[in-house]
Amino acid sequence: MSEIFTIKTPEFEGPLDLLLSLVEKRKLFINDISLAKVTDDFISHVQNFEKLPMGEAAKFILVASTLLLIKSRSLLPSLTLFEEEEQDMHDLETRLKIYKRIKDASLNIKDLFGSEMIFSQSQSRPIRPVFSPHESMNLSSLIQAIKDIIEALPKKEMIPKAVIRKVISLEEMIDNLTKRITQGLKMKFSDFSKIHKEERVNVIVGFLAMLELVKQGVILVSQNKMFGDIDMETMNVGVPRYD
Amino acid sequence: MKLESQIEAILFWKAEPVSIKKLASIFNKSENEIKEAIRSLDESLKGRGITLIQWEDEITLGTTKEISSLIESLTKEELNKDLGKAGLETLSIILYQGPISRVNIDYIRGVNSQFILRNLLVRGLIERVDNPEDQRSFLYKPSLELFSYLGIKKITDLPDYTLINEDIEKFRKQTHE
Amino acid sequence: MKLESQIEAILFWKAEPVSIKKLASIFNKSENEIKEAIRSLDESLKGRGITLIQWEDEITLGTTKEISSLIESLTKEELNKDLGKAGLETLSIILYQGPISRVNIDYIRGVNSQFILRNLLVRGLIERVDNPEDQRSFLYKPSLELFSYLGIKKITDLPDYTLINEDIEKFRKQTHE
Repeated sequence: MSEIFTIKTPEFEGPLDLLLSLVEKRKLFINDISLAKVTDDFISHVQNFEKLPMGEAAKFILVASTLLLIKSRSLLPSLTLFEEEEQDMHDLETRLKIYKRIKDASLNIKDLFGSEMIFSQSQSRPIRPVFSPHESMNLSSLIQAIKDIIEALPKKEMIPKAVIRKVISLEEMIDNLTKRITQGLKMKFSDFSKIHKEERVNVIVGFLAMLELVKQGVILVSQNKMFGDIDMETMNVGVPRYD
Repeated sequence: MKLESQIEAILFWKAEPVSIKKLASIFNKSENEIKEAIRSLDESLKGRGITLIQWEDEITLGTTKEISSLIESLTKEELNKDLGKAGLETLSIILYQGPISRVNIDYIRGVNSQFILRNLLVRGLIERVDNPEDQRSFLYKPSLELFSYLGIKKITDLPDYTLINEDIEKFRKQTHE
Repeated sequence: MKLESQIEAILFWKAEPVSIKKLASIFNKSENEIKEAIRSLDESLKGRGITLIQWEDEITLGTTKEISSLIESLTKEELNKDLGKAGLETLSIILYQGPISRVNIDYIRGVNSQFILRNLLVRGLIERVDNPEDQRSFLYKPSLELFSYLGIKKITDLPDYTLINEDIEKFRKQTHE
């Protein structure tokens, strides 16, 4: 009866649990560098989760998008981020550190639990009852009480039929981007991300894909001013596009 | 740990009279060794709030005489105290669902009912019977006095008896799927 | 009769957690006088078969843990020692950081803790109290029953209790700089 209400994601209790296990697998300390390193591992794990309840999936995707921010920053240190994004990045690191501390501590709790118990007086010890109902205990208050209990019973969580859309993979994004670029178009990053305006995570995945392409030397990127749009063009095709 | 302290622990935990023979078998000692240890326990408990009560071959722990009048007045006070929402909730579940085990009461309430059950027992509002399905636990049911106090003759006279039990049954089923 | 012995008697008689406030009102003493007496009671119980368990404002009596394996072999009550991963994590958070709100538990775990909290409440390992800062929500704290399961007398008996809390505080501060 004890685990009835728990909805388990495959193997992991949640995104932080997964993330921590990835960092620990590589024997890394928790910081922005290690988080950038495990970003791809994390995303590929999330992509392999077939069915997740809506609420749980959203939590994984949120963490994935923050990881992508961290990775983007590590690839492009001059990258300017919104204050909220900076906060998310710090926050994730802090949460993971706290989570790790608690998880380490929980190993001790596990060892202690039930090993050398302190016992209270037995529940089956004899009782000499004296009938003494309190005036507040009458038929109508008792009926009200049971109705309130029924009202407050937890409802079973409906597992949504719609399986959460997979996060668009980095590869898909790179393909997509390459295709558009080689068509000779010079386009703005904001135009590009409008095509995939579903979730913030897609924008970031797109951004990352772009950074990968830059690294591979396929495209050139220029940003004229801070917070300005990023122009992308292929190195071999030089057909300018005028707005 | 001294034998007298071990005996003290067992008596405290049992909270009912235990025979010297039984103690001898628990500790794998002779009855004389147990008696010896009881004598020194009795000595150690002088001036304390807990005392040894011995009657023929049986012993138990109890509170000292000096404090008995205080405890008596506290008992009276306790019996007249309102048990509040926890008391009403637990009693109503036992009324509609009894005989019912503590595990099932806890499950419906969503919190542990250990202490409130004892309080209801002390007030004679409910009774504890053996659980035919599980030797280790009890079932709880309303006392006859409670029935007559509430003015009901049989359990099905309770308002919405069927409806309420159906609702609870539905909850059980849904969570056990 | 000394106050500490009178408190011992009341704790024995009540056989459930009693608050320092309640004791102060029973004996018509200040809370500080009660706390002082509890400290000497704790001292007097050293080497005895019974021991004092305390969390913040609440105290109760229990057997010493030296005798736990013997009682375990004698008890008929079912002892559920399985916690599971989610239960273990949530209990650890509540032990080291409690009283703590569900929102904050979820924040640390990164998942929804609603059902595991209900489960721990039902088992009596944690308790729910009103959140003084937010009427609509609750705070979760360890129960003395949990202390019994862990064999600890007070929260600081937990391994690295102070160190872990200092670390967590440090991590929190770093983010808000």
